[in-house]
Parts: sequence; structure tokens; C-alpha cells
Amino acid sequence: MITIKLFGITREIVGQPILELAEPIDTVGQLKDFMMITYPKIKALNSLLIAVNSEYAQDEQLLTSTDEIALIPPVSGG
Amino acid sequence: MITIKLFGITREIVGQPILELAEPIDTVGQLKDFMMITYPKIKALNSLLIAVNSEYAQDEQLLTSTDEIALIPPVSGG
Amino acid sequence: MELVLVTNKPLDTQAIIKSVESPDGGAVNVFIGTVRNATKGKAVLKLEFEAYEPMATKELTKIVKRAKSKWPILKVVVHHRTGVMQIGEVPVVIAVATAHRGAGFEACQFIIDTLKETVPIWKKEFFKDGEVWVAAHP
Amino acid sequence: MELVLVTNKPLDTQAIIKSVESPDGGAVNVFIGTVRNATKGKAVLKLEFEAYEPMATKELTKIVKRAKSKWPILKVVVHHRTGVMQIGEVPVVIAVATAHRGAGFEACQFIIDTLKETVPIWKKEFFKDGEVWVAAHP
Repeated sequence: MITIKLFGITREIVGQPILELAEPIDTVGQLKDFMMITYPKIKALNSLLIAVNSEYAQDEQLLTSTDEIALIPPVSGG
Repeated sequence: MITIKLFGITREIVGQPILELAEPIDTVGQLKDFMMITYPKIKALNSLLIAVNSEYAQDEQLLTSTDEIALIPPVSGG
Repeated sequence: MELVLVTNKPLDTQAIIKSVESPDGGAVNVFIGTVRNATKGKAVLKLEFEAYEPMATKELTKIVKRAKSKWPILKVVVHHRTGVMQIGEVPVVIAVATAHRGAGFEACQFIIDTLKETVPIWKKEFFKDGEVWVAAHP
Repeated sequence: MELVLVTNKPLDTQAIIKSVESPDGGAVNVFIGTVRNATKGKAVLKLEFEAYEPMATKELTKIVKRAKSKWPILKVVVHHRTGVMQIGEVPVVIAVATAHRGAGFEACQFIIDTLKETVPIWKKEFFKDGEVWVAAHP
């Protein structure tokens, strides 16, 4: 089980601020694929990054149930 | 007779804030030459410009007794 | 004064500027972002900023560190506000103190440019006829 | 608020920034010059600025006009103080409001760079062992 924090447009697409996934998702890349397949509107975004424990993560990075995982849609601060 | 306003280092070199000159000085270039010959310390400056009626003036510009004339040593505002 | 802050309270520009003053500084460059009444010719009613706050703070801290490694910065403060803001309100203030002015301009611009690229903060524009998450779509 | 001012009174940074705010502005860039405690490694005790005031105002007005012709500036204010200033005091404040930030950084830097080249204001540095008119000699 992994827990995903959602913000901005991805929070709105998914319809909730936290998502718990029981699916067999081992890596950042697999999570991206899963989210894009499950929520096609996420695929339409300019970009999708994943943060693990508050750091941008590469596709190969492994995910565990204790990680703080967040979806990062295109940022627009400032 | 022309009247010259002096500021900064040129005011200090000449020793007064206003200089009245009865010499036959017709142009900006002649005034520069006169000041550098009369006050060799002015010749040692990085530059010397002349303002006529609050505008930088070229060497050929004619001077009259009603002009507001100022010596502009190297500026250093800001 | 926190050097880096993501907060839902109004930013205190004056206090931020005051806090970077130092006797060995000759120049302070300040960038103040303000909510504009239009975007691409379309009237904006208000903005809302949302942040992944702990990560945003972390990323801002990294940007400040990178800026300090690139320019001789004496003091730097970066504050970003979240929540709903009306036209004219201030979502971001950056103040950079340097001995000489060139470095201050460059560092301040680097910080705001990089902030807009990497810091997990999202802006939603509200129009009369709808709302848009900025930069989300091509 | 005068858009261009040469004055012997302390500058009000906050009021200057406030005065350039506008609903169609998205960015304010501010340059604040401060009196530094050293120059080329030598301790500075204080500074004194002298201006040929009417011409300085005229030249500043020209610089602002040139900046407005080069960048889409919404509002701009430039104030320069004269007289004796202690370490940390502020001889110059420039605030530029633009719709987008790039133009603001460029215009603000253009104004301070050009000010230092053309505006008839002179700075004297006071050291423990003497005083120097800045930039006067090679």
C-alpha cells in the first residue's frame, strides 16, 4: 500500500487530496504509468513529476509504504 | 563675463562654488582649456564636461553671459 | 525573519527588505510579484495559490543555496504566500543584498526564474467564465 | 509622489514601492542603494552626496523617458538623496512596475547603470585618514 498526496489540478482530477493505492506499484515510473492510465486527464497535462520524501524522484526510484509520495503537476508559483 | 557653477572636486580645486570669468571665452572648448590651464589639478581628472543651461554641451557650443554654465567633473551618484 | 517561508499570511515587504540590510551591503535588489488584473488579454478576478508546503520550503532553500554558490550574496530572503489573493496583492517577495549591484540583479532574477520552474506551488486563475490551473496544459 | 526627485531628506522606500503598484502590474523590481562600510577593502566612515540639482532632475527624467521607450513600463519612480549619509543609509531608490518581470529587471538595471554614468551627482567617501571624490581620478 502506498499513499499519494495530490495538489492543484491533479487533486481536482482525482477528486481527493490523498490517494491510497493497494496495486502492485514498485517504482516512480510505474506510479506515473498507473496514474496516467487510471486518470486520462493526467496524461493530458504538460508534465507529471513525482516527489518522494519531498524530493523530485527519477523513474527508477523504488517506492515503499513509508515514503511520503506526491504527484507534482506543472508548477506555476511566483 | 560668464558665470560658472562648480560642484564636487572642481568646487574644491577652485576653492569656491561660483566663478566669474571676464576673460574672452567664447566656446565650451575654450572654457575647458582655460580651466585646465588655470587649475592644473582639473587636468588630472578622469574627465571634464560642461553643462550649458542644464544640458551637456559640445566643445563648439557658444557661451553667453546669460547662460547657466556648470563644470561637470566625473559623476559618481547612485 | 525566516530566510525562506511559504505562508498563508500577507507578506511584509518592508520587514523583508529591512531584514537583508547589512553594513557591508551596497545594493539591495527586490522582486515583488503582484496579482495582475489580466492574463493574455483576459480579465482575472482573483488568484489562488496552493503549495506542497514542506517540499516548497525545501526547494526554495535549495535555490537560495545555489544562488549563494553562484553570486557573492550577503543576505537573501524569499517569502511566498498561498491562498486566495485579490488584484494587487503580493504572492512573492525576494530581497537580495550584495556588495555590488550587478550580482544582486542577477541573483534575484535567478531566484524568481528558478522558483517558477521547480518549486511545488500551483496558481489558479479565476475568470468571469471559469478557472484555470496555470501552465497545466499545452 | 514625485516620479523623479533629488532631495536632501531621507528616502521613503515603502512609499516609493507603494506608489508604483497598479492593477495591471504583475512585477515590481526595486533597486535600493545603501552606504557600504568599505570600498576596495578600506573602511568607510560616511558618505556625502552633492548634486547639481536642477540638471540632475532633468537627466533622471531623460533616463526614465529612455527606459520607457525601451521597455513596457507601467510606473517608475527614481529618488536620489543628497547630503551626508551614514553606513546603511539609502542614497537611491528605483522602483519599476511592469506587467512581466523580465522587463522590470532590465529597466531597473538600465536606470541605475545610466544614472551612474550621466547624472550630475558626486559622492565623497570619508575614511579615517582622508576623503576622496569617487571616480574623479584615474
